[in-house]
Amino acid sequence: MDQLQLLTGIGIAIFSLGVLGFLTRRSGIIALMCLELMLNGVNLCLVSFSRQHASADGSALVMLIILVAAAEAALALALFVALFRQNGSVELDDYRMLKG
Amino acid sequence: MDEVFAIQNTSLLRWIILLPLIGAILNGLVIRSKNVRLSGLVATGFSAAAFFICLSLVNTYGLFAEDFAQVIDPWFTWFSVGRIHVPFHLEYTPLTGIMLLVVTGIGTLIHIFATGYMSEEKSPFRFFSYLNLFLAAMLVLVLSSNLVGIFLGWEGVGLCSYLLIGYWYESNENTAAGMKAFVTNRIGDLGFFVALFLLAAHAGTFQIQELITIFATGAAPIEGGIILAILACLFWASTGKSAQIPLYVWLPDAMAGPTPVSALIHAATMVTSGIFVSVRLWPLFASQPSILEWILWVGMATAWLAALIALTQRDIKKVLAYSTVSQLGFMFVALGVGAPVAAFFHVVTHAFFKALLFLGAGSVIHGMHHDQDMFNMGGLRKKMPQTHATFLIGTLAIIGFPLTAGFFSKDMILAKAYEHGPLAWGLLLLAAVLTAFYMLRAYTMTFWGEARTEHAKHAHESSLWMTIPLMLLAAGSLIVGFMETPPIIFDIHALQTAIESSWYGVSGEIAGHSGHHLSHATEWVLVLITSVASLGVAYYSYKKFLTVTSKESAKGFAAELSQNKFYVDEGYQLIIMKPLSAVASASWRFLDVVVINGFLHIVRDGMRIGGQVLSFAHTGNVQTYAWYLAAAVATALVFVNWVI
Amino acid sequence: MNLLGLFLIPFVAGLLLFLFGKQTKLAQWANLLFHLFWGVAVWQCWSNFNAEQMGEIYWSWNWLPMLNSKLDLGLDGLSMPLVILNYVLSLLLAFYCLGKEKLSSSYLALFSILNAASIGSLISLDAFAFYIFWEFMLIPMYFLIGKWGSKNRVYAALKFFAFTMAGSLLMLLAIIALSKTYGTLSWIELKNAGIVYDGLWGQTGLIFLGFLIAFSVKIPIWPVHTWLPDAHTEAPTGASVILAGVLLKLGVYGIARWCLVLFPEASQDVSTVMMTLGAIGIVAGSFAAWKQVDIKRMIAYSSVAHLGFMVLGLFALNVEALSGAMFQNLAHGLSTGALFLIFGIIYDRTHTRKVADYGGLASKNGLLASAFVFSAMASIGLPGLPGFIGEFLILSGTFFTNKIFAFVGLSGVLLGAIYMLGMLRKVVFGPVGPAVEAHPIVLEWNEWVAIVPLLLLMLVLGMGPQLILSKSMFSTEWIMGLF
Amino acid sequence: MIEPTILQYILGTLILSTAILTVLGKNPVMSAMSLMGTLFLTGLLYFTVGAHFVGTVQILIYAGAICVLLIFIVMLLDLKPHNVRIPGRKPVYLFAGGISALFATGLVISTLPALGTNGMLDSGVIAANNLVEDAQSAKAISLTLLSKYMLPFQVTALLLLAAVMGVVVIGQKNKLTDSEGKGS
Repeated sequence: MDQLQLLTGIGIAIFSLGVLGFLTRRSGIIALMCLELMLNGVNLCLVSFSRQHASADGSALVMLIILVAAAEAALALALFVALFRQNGSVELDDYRMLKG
Repeated sequence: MDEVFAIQNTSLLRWIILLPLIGAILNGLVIRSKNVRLSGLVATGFSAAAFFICLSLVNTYGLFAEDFAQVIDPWFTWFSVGRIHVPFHLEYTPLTGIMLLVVTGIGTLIHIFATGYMSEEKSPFRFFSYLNLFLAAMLVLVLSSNLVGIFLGWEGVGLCSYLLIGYWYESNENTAAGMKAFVTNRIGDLGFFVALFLLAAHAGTFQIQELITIFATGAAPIEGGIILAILACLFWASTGKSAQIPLYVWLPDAMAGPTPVSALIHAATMVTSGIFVSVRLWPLFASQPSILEWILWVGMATAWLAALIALTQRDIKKVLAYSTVSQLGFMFVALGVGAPVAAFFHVVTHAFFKALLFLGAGSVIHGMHHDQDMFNMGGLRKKMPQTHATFLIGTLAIIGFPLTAGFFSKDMILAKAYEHGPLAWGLLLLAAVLTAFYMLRAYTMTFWGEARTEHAKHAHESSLWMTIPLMLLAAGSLIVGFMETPPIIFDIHALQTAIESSWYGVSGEIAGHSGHHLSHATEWVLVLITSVASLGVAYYSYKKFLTVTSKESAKGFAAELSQNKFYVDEGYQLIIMKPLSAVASASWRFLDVVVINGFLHIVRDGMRIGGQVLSFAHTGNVQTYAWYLAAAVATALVFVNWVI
Repeated sequence: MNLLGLFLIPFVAGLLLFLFGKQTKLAQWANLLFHLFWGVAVWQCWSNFNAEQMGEIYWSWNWLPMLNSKLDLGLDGLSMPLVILNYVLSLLLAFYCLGKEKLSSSYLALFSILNAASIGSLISLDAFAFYIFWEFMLIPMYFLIGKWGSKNRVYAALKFFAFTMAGSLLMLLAIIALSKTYGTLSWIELKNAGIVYDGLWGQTGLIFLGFLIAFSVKIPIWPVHTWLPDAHTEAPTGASVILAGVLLKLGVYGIARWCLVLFPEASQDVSTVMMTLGAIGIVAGSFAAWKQVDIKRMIAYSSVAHLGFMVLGLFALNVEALSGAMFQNLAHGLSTGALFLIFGIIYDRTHTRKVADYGGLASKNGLLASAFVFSAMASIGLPGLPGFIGEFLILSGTFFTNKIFAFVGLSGVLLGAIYMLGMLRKVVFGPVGPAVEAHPIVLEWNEWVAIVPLLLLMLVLGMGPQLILSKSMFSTEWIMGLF
Repeated sequence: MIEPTILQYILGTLILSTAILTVLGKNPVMSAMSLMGTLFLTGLLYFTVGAHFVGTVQILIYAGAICVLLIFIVMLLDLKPHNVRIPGRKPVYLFAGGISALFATGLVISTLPALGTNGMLDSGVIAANNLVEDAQSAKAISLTLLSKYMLPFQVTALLLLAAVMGVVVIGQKNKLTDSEGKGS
């Protein structure tokens, strides 16, 4: 087994765990955490790919992903706070506002 | 072939057309005067101006010239694409010269008459505008040097006829008659269209001069069948415009229009255009004798059928209308027996006496406060002396009273028919005798006997506006016959010279026709038989109808059949119009509404239902969508890893 | 020749007109002013027009290199007459709009944008640019029908949109395939690319069918014509006029430019089928027109019949028929445009389209009745008016190719007289009907200004068709040179 | 072929454990803490493969800022722990497990074999470690970011700005609705 294979494997595992969590957990906050997990898994893979190809592209993408993740977390948390204040719950099942 | 004739160019010809056109525009769009005298004078003025130009043309280029120079007015190119080249050129030949004089001359007289006749109209300018427009269209038909131009005039006169028949448009009957005229003519015009297509495809030209000099002489090889087809199509078109079986049905209905219109369009000029065009193209017809046989028998049948119907009609205009159809049949018989000169001669004389008769009838109707039923008339000869005298002249001319115009032309046709064969002659003679019967019936019932109604008692003579044209036409009916007389009387052949010099030097002899001439003795016998038979029947008819007092109508099966016009209209309705209408209805309701739109609506409803079904998946919960996403990605993964 | 201005002026004018908001009156006059500017551009193109070329590009912008598409603009004998027709109709409608409170600034703006799109698709010589403009026409038209139409407008607008969109998508596929295969979308380059024809169901054949179906829906060819009666009937007057006068013509134009030129062999293969459909369209359209009780619907069905003639002309594949089809485009645009306009003006006053409500128009307004009769006569192809030239050329061209179709087409000439005169009899003549009785039918000056030039143009084109034929002759001969 | 070190194995195990805890933990605080652990340990893992800059950023921003924010919000909302297993949702879990297992196997099969064996590290042409280290350096990453990825970088900046504004607006609105709620 190679180093990079280990890294990528861990990344994939984290990503899959994140998927599992996002699909099953009902708490919005935890779903958000699972999302972060998925992003992290992808980051891990990107870093190892970047190493594999000896190029900075993957790492640069990781930077961008971290930035986006930060923005997303800030927004999502603000939304949850707002939702919680209005309805007293952050359970995903309580919200069906996406229905047209 | 061009070298045979010196070609002269002139731009005078276009003014013959433009003047009435300007008159029409002035009256219809600019002046729009409700004053009948003003409108009438404007229209008459332009028509008369055209007449005088025609006179000066005839004066310049000659009418009965032996060596005739071709006179062309190269106006402009109408359209020219690929194999189709249509110049809008006008052409003067002696034949057109005569027709021009007839059209503009009689046209002008009728304009004058109409100025008196239409005196109680609300919008006379419309009437006179249409009349002038008609003249312009008719003159295009007469003057055009090619068949497409003739078709322009051909349909143009059809339009004006439509407008004028439906002139009193408030009544549904009139507009229906107008529409019937237009549509029936269109059926005929389809033949004209096909003839033009055939010409474009096989001859490559529409110029009459080229057609005659190339195809009638056989200078260019072309399948005989093609020419025959072209001529058959043209004849089909003529049966529409010149009211022959089977398309004659529109003409009697066309009497719904004002009487001057009936006189001008439906008796003197437009309806003869079929014969006019045939005479212009005569060398082509002469090269295809088989078509002539058809023309002969169609004309004969029409002459008979119309005469039989005319026997029992009550409406004075209807009698005249059927008599027109019958006379047109005579002209076609003349063409059929190979006598274009006789046919055209009858066109000219008929134009005079039929216009006279119609205008006389118009004068009577005017005096009778627009009652047209002859059973309501009677004894008008004292109330309307000028009208009576002129109507009598017209009647005598149409029945062929010796030395009147109709005598010469009808006699010529009969003589030619006799040359062709005794059967044609005998049948035609009987038709001529029928003419004498129904014309005298109309004349006697109108002018003799006792006045049968209040209107008839208080009828009055018409104004000079109307009687002067009557007198001029009566004079014409007496003298125009002398331009072509049989060898036994005067032996004048001016018309023959004129017509034969209009064929660009090509002879009008029928292919394979042995031109034997009648001896003088035979001619004398024929003339005597015709005259005696006609006059005898005329006298019998006069006696018979002198005593008609009550409103007795026709009795017996034959008479009813005649009075109901042999149910031809009803038959056409039943056999053609009703089924066609039903097919149209079915085609629209079934094809468009049921099949196509039905299919579309099924598709639409299917989509709508599908959408409703699928919308259950649309829960609004974020996690549900995450599930769809995950499932989709998983599918893609499976596909990438294990399927490909 | 400033071709860019030709479609930029109406486009910018459209955007500006939106800004007028509730200032309807001002917007209407401004619209007229814009037409003046636009007229200068059109006049410039007309006077500098070179009829002796085909596919020359006057202005080009490499706007989408990754799609192999350039915004090539050109003007030749195929597009020139239609550009003029589009301008004339639009100008006259601008006059017609004056003083009509309902036709607000957004109506005018959409109209102007519609003009920009139709002109754009006429002058673009690049498949993708053509497609963009072609599709762009749908949007303003959809709103024009959907917002300003009459009772059943939403159904009609949707039907119109769905039909045309479905057809156009096939064209988009065809364009993508062209771009993939030949690496260019420029009309003239495609023409010179030597497109190899491998049967109707081969790749080229399918590309051809994509184009053909899109245009057939627009024309519309029987049996995909049923959107037309609905759209025409429900559309407001101006939209009906432009729909009949310009949009339908683009289908014919499209077939001539894209199908006949790029795929001559394929066109030959489908010619019999298309001529059959055209002939069926003539007869079925005439039959349907005969049986309508709604005047606008009847005029719409008469359009179906007339466009059947044009399909015959396109696929008879000879110079006479093609010239006739292109000329009939113009003739039909003028005559049907005039019919819609005149009836629209009457409808503005009476608010009913039922034939039964009418009658005796001639007693109320003789001049208007004359104009109506005149337009109807032009529509049924009376010689001396342009319809005759078009029909005559088309049918004689068809006659050269196939006599049967010419005979079927002739029946359309006859049926045309039956349904048109039947309508005239019930609407213009006869006793005065209730709708005509109840409303004064007196026209404003601007409405006359809208009608009269149309009639004059018909007269001019009827007697002087060489005016247009000479402009398009080179193009039609050039196209037929490919066969 | 570079065999993983023991440290890497240990870190990997820890990361997976904390991730499992994040996903399956009953208490949100617990989950948040585990997530923080995962991210932190991932950062450490970056160091072991020489991606120093990425590791630093990971620990500072991800493990530091974001996770603190998360924990803060969890505390603020005072979320109650709740049962992970809900009766009647067993099929959902089974499916979810299946899908994530599928993800894992699918991705592993499609990516792992290509890694390490025939990559550039083995090619011998490039002096291995130096170049790799260089590519992971802050300098190289910044150069790439500011040249090749200039546009995405700028767009991300815009995105951040938008996010900041969005958060402000959401917070404000909240205040407004709250005050209205109190007023009524």
